[in-house]
Amino acid sequence: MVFFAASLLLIFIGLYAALVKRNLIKIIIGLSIMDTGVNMLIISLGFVKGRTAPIISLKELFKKGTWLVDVSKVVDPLPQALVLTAIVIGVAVTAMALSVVIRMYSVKKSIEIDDFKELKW
Amino acid sequence: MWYKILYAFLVTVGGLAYGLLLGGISRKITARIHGRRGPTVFQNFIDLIKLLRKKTAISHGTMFFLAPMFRLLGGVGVLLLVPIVYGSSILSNFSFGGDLIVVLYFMVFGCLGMALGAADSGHPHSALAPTRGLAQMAGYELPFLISVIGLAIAHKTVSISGLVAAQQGGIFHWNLFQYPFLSIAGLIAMLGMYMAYPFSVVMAPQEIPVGPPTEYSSTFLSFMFSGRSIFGVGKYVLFMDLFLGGATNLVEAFVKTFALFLIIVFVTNVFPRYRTEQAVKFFWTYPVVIGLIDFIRIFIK
Amino acid sequence: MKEKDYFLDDRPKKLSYSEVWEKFFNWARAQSLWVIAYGTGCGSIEIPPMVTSRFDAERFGVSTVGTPRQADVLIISGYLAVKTLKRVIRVYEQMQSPKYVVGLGACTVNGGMYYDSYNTVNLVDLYIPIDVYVAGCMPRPEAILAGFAQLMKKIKEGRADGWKQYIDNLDKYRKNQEKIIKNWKIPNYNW
Amino acid sequence: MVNPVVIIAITLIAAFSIGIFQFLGKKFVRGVFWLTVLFDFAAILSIAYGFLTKAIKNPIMVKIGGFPPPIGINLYVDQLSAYLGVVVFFIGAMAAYHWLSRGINDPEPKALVLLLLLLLGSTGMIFTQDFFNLFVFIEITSIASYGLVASNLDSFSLEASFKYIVIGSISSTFVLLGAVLLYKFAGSLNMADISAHINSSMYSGGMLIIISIMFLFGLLIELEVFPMNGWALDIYQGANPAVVAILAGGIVKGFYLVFLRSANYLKFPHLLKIGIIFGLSTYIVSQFFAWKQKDIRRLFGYSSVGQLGLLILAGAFYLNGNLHGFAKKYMLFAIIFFVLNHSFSKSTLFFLADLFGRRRIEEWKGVLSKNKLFGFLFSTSVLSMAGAPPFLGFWAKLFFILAIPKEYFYIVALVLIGAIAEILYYFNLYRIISEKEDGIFDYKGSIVPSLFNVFVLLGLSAFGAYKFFILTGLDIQSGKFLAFITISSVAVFVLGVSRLAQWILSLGMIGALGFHVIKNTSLVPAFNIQSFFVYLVLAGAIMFVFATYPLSKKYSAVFYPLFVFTVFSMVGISVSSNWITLFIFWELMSWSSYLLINQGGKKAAWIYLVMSAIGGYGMLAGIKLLSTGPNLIPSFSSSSAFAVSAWAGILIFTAFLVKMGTAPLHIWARDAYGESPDGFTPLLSGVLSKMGVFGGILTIVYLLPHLSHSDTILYGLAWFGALTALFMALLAIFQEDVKKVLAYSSISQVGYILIGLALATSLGYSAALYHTVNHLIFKGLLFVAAAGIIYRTGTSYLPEMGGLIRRMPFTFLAFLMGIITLAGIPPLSGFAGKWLLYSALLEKRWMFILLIAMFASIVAFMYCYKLLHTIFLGQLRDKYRKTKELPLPLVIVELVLAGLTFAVGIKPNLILSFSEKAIKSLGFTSPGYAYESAHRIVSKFGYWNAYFMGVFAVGSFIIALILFFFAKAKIRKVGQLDIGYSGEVPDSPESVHFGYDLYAHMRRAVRVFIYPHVENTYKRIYNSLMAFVDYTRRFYTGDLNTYALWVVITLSFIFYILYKGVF
Repeated sequence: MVFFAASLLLIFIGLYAALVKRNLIKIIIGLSIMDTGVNMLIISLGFVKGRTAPIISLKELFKKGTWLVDVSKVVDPLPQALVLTAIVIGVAVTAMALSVVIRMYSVKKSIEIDDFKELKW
Repeated sequence: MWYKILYAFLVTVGGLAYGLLLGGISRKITARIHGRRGPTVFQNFIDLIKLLRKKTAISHGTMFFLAPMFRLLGGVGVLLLVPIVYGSSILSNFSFGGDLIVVLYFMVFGCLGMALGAADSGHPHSALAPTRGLAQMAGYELPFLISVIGLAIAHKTVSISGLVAAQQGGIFHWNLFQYPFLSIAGLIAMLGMYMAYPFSVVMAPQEIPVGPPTEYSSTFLSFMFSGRSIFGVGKYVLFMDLFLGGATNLVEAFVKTFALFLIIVFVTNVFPRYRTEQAVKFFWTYPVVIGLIDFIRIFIK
Repeated sequence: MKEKDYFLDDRPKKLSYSEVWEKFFNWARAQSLWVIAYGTGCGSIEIPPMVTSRFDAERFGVSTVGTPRQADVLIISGYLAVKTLKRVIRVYEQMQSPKYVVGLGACTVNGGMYYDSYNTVNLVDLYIPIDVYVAGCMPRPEAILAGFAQLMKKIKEGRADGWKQYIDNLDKYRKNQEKIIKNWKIPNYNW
Repeated sequence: MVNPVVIIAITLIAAFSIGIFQFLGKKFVRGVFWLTVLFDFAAILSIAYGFLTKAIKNPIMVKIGGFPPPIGINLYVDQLSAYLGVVVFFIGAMAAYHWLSRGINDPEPKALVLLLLLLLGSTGMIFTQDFFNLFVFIEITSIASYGLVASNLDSFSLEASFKYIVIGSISSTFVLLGAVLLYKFAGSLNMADISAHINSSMYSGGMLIIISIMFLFGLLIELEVFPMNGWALDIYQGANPAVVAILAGGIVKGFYLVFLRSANYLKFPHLLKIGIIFGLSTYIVSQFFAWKQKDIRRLFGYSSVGQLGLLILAGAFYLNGNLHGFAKKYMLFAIIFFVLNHSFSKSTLFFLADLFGRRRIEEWKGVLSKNKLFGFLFSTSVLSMAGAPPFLGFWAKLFFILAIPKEYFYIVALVLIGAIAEILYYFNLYRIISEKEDGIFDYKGSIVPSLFNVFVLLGLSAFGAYKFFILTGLDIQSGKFLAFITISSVAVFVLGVSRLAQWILSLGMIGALGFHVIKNTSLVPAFNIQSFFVYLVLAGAIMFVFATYPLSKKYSAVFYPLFVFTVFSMVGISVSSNWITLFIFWELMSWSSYLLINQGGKKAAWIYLVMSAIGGYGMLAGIKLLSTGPNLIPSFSSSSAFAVSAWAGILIFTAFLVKMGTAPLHIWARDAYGESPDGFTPLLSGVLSKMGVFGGILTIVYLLPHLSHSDTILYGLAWFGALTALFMALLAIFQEDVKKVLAYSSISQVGYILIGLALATSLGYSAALYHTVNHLIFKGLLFVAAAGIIYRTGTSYLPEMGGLIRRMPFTFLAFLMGIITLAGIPPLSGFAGKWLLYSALLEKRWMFILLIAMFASIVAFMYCYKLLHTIFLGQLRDKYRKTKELPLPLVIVELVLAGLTFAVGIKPNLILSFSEKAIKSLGFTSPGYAYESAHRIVSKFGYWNAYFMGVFAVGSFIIALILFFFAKAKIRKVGQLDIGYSGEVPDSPESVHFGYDLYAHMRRAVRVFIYPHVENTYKRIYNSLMAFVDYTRRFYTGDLNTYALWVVITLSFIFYILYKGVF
């Protein structure tokens, strides 16, 4: 529940940044925070208290002598797989956004939203 | 059929003579009102003869040439399409040809002809006069139509003979007394229709020489002159049939048309002249309101 | 159509002199004289009294019209300037035959008090044929009426033939007119 | 068939190989790119072809890695997604070709990589069966589009891109949230699997609602719905049009499919409400905001957004609108056609916008006339976008309107209002573009992609028409006739190498159809009201087309094809057997005549079009009201089966009133008549306005008796007719343009016809039908003569003319007879119509209407005289001294028509015998009048003998002429300036010509009546709407924060609707 609330909080912080901040970089940071919030939410969804990560370690193999993991001992692995993808995508978006901002800066020498309101009405 | 044509010819000639005579009488009365002796009552005959026998004439073009004929034709047509004496097969003329609506539209025929001829003369003044005439026509036709439609609906016919038949049986069956307001509207419209003062701006001898026929002379003018006279008689007969109960014999017809004629003469001689738009506004207000009283009465009935 | 044919450029045809019913028609013509309301000089002030209530010319069939096309009588009402002569010629020629001219006042006879003016036509008869002169300066309406009576008499007798003279001797009249009218190339005939 | 996953794999590999091996040079890069695109296209086409030929019966399910559906990720390709894939790749390929031909200013390989990724992403998005996978593909698509949008690297595109990134991220965040919450909730990510486990009762719990809110919200952002679409409009305006073409034409459609899919699988609650609220508001708002748009790309953007709104609406109805049977099928086809239409036409428009390069609309002035091919492509796309028949957009809209249940009539109304708004701005643009301007027109790049697009669009339009006629089960005759119309006008265009050839072809075609109609009784079984109008149209058309040849030199090559098109669609109207067919041909007529008028006055044509659209869509709405229950296509006679509200009748009648030019819907008429090509105006006045009469008769006979208040409606119509007759006559007398006088006269005369119709008695119909034919004769005559006079004198300004009787005696004679007929003076044919009408009015005791009608005809004398005087009489000007009589074809037509008026005037039977039959086919036993003797016609009130009147007039005319010839010897014909002008010699004809403002005195009397109240009211409404729109469109501030704010507000709104479940 804490994770849930925290991630929601992060998402709203991110939204708040997009709503209020006038600086392009700050908006991007807001988006990243939102991403992080979502990622955290995904992880928390798969988390079950008292269980271990669904990772096959060599130590375990040697100890138990088998590849198979006790399913009842690990958390849901799928969200973790999903979050990896989501993180990658988030990075890609951030990279894209930042590169756009760099170009914008080179065009107008500014990264304030007020200077980018030509397209309207 | 052929005797009809013969009688039609006689009626035309008679109508012309009567029209010219009425014109002369009108001039005489006007003169007397002015305190003059005035011309003889036959002055118009003399004028007509003189015009017919002028030795030269000019023409401006085809329409100019044809217009007097249209004018004459329109006058004769109107006279022949209205029954003069009720019940007489001879003096009902060609009224089998059409009803009141036909007559109303045929009345425009001559005016249109004259207007076109006038316009063809190339004289700016004679082109101006028809525009005034048509505007004034739009003025007086409204009260006139009110009374015509009112009568038609009231008597359930647009046949002129039918309208006359509906008025038989004593003086109080006349529309003049049955529908006094319609009749007043119609008679005011009649003043406009005769272009008598105060609605004489069309001819306006003072500002625009003599109205449409400015360029007309000699024979042409005599045609127009006689056309106008016949047309006038035709209209008197029409109004007589509409409002004064028609006529059962020729004498009655003469008396009644002469009475209508006197109305016009006496109004004409005591009024100055309206401008076109004043005339139009006048026609669209007083006679219309008066006529609508009876019109609505008939509408509700 | 020609480039410019604003005006008919013909001479009028000579008119026949006699008709079978001529006498009767002459009577009608005499009884119905339509005067063009065109004043050339100061004499025109005498015409309104003549046609209105006091003297009532209409009782003789004399009435006024506004257009030369319908008029029978042209009144030269007093002195005639050269400038006015042009108009008079045009108006006169536009009138339809038979047509008559009444000269009013001394000026039409011999120039009257303007006889030595540089610009007054002294003898109008040289330029258009005058049927009746009414002398005086100015003639009173009674005199004008008398003149009209004279004109009627002439017409009835068939002697008022100025219009015939004019057409027959148009060349003569033109020559006279051209002598004094400088700035107008007078057309063959003003139709 | 290719495994769909191969498409994705190959594209991915190609994209990476381009990225890595770009040092191998431009040729390699382009080669790889084109090979990939072509391979993908071919592959997906083969799948689609399989579906089309039914070789593949079931949807394709691809298991990846061999895992069965609920566990593994898999692709799912059904018919729709395959077709959409074809569209996406086609548009993608076209856009790429276009872009490459224009030159990419960004490093080319990067752009191509992004393009491939974009196509890959959207294909995946369409094909995937897994919610998380969906998110991934959405993100791939989005990131590729971020890059592509920015690819111009100027401030516009970068700004658009950044806005897109921020809003897009929010959107995908919510999609992701939805996906993972769904996983938590359902324990699965497979769409089909989840769908199988969900039923609507589960929504009573909170979780599923939140999930659907997430999905809905995320997808609605991508679908550019109203309060959250500022970024999209900025992209349309700012980004490279090639990119925009793909986005608008392909990618957004992918999102739309995803939206439909998720809605279907997740069974979104209250989808219909959401669809109506967002779809409708998006549609309406964007159509109106586009009005004030000065930037052509943003204008197209608004249009795209509007179309998406319509799609969302349609989708919501399809999934959740309780449609059954045919309605569901119609809606599906509406969606398909909307998608196809928008993809092909909008991408073409963006290509063309890019080719020409100018942004501001004013700079587009005259483009159409400068480059014919460009103009053709542009016109076709615009027409299809605006829903003009027979293009695809029309069929889509028709299917859509037919499919919507009648309870949602307000949606029909609002959508149609939006459609009118759309026509308003699209054709305002078209007006500017079709303005005549000389000069050379240059564009950079290749026009081939647009050409391809338009060809596909035309093919699809044919397909759409075919599908429409097959599906709706309309009589197949009409469908065939539609094809015939199209083919014949195209034939006139293609075969007509010169104007002469076109003229002969058009004459031949109209003649052939006429011959066919007369010979072949299957088209028109017994002589009835329909055949009456078929003959009317064909007879009028053949005369007027005959008269056009001398005028045609200055007309463009589309004049005759459009002429033929208009004529044939009018024939189509006349033979149509149900309301929908009538509507289709009606629209065909309106649009083709619009294009014809647009050859002349552009502004006039625009007003005409807007008024026509109001009428036409009003008719459609009325038809919709008629079509209750299972009966989606109301036929004429079936409308009696149920009681309908009076509005149906009124709405349907609006269309006819517009065409008749009845006040207060007349505002188009003056300028449209006045400024349309002179050769077309006779048809417009003589025949086209009569289609309104035809429709009016149908409505009054078949529909009105079943409506409530039908008597009131009829009496109201009569008043409208009477007031139109009067006030248009009053307005006519103050016009100074020959065609405008005739225009007002024309609608005034049609006002009489309307009175006749409104009487709804047999005598009234007699009057109306007689006057219909008669008006064709004399107004055709007058307009033909006017056309010839304008052709000879070069002006239509009345004060410039005068004295032409000396140069054009035959025309004068014909014109005079036309005018006498118009004025209704016996003995010519005009009087009969007046007499019949007045008798009918007397019979019905409609005294006031009779009074106004008669009075209007008196007023008409004024302009009759004005026309005759100012054109023919008075002084002939110097410049017309060498003018000749009109060209022979015009004179022939004139004299034939003049002869007709005379013949009909003496023997009205020539028309009445036809109208009697037509009236009997309407169910009346008698025409309302009787023949007392051979020539004497008697009504209840009066009588009239046309033959006698004719003989009387002619006879006395001859007598008078004979009399006159005795006096001829002494008459001299004098010159034109030989006038008694106070002894003065006039110096020029102009100085003594009275031609300007003939009725100045009358104006002083009627000033208050002729003040353009109605026109000003329209103007005021239009201007205040414009001002309102101009103010409210500031809603799109251009500020990213505001956009984000609206996104959040909408989120709360959706949350509110879905969570409360009530609205």
